Amino acid sequence: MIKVLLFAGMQERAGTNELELDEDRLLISEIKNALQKKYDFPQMFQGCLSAVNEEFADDDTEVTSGDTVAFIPPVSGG
Amino acid sequence: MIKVLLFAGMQERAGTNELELDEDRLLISEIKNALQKKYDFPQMFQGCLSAVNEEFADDDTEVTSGDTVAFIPPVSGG
Amino acid sequence: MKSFEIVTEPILVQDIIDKVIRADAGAINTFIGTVREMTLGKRTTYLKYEAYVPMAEKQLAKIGDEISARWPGSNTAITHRIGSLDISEVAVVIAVSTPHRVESFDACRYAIERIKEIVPIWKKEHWDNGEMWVGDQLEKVSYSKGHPESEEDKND
Amino acid sequence: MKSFEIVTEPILVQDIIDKVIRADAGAINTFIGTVREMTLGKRTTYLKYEAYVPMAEKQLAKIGDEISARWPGSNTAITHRIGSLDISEVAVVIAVSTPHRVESFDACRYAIERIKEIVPIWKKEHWDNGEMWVGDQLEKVSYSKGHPESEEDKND
Repeated sequence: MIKVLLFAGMQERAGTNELELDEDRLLISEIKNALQKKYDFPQMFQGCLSAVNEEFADDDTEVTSGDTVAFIPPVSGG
Repeated sequence: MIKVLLFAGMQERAGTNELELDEDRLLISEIKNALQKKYDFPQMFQGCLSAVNEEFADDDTEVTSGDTVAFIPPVSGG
Repeated sequence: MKSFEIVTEPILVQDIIDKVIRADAGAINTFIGTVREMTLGKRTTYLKYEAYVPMAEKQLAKIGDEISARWPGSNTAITHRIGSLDISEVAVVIAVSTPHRVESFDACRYAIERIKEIVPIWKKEHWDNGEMWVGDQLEKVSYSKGHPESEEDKND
Repeated sequence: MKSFEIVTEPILVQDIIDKVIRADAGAINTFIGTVREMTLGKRTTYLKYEAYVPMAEKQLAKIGDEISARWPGSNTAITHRIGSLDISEVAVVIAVSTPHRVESFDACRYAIERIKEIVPIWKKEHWDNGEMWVGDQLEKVSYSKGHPESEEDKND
């Protein structure tokens, strides 16, 4: 099982802050495609970074069961 | 009477923080010469600024009785 | 006492300063980000900050490491608050101590710029008639002037 | 509440910050000058600051005017302490609030540089075996390394 965290506008759009994908192995890009299809995010992950287990990752990073993926829309702290 | 204020190393050298000159009218340069003769300041007013009534002044500024003259050695606040 | 922290309670500036005071530092620069009322002619009523807390704290610590490498002898502490903040409340406090003054300014400036790049924290502006996640720009109301023109002019 | 002040008691940083917090400011930069222990390899035991108090307060206010003219919408407060200060004690606190962050750094940096140019305050360093008015360089003991080489390396 792969855990996916959503924040800010993406979280509101999806209506949840956490999803569980019942898969053993996925690419970040595959997760993005699945979520885009499901929630129709207005900006299609534009400017959105990805993190795996709290470290930044790329679209072609492979995640496996037990990993936590987070999608990080453009940050605005400070 | 013209009041003269001394600070920091100049004050220690002169052994006083305040002098009174019993004069009606003097140039800053004349006051400097008189004090240099009296106290033999090691740096001869080098880098020292002058103020009259709490405003910076020049060597050729004329001061009159009632004025307060201050000699401002290189500052080191902050 | 954590030097890099996400908190939900009000931040006391002195607490952050105390984390970086050292006998061999002669200078401490502090940046305090507060909630500004007017941004691009719109009156903010309050802000809401959200964070991916464990990763945000790691990223703040990473900024501290970057500063230590770039300005030897410096010490950095950063606390960012999340939740609802009213006008003039403190959102972030950065304190950097260095032996001499010039580096304290440069290092603290570096810290706030990096926070805006790599730390997963998001700000939602609330006005009388709407709200928007800054950066994400999913405005919940139509806004006569269109989207804010420039990132530079945002609430910083 | 004076925004430009010479004091003899310890300075509370928050008091100075409170003087510049405003609803239309999103950024506050604070510079804190503390007493550093080591300067050019000599261990300072304590510092003594002296000021021409009324003129120093006028000059601090003048710096505030210069900043207001140069960075519109900014607010400045400066307090400098005089008397004897121990290691790590706070000698000066500058706080500048501005609408946006970049100006707060620039304006605060300007303030500390101007203090070192035009404000009649003098610092005397005390070591175990001597003392010196910084800037004036009338050292009271012979000092094996000669006079400190550069103003840049002084306690700032």
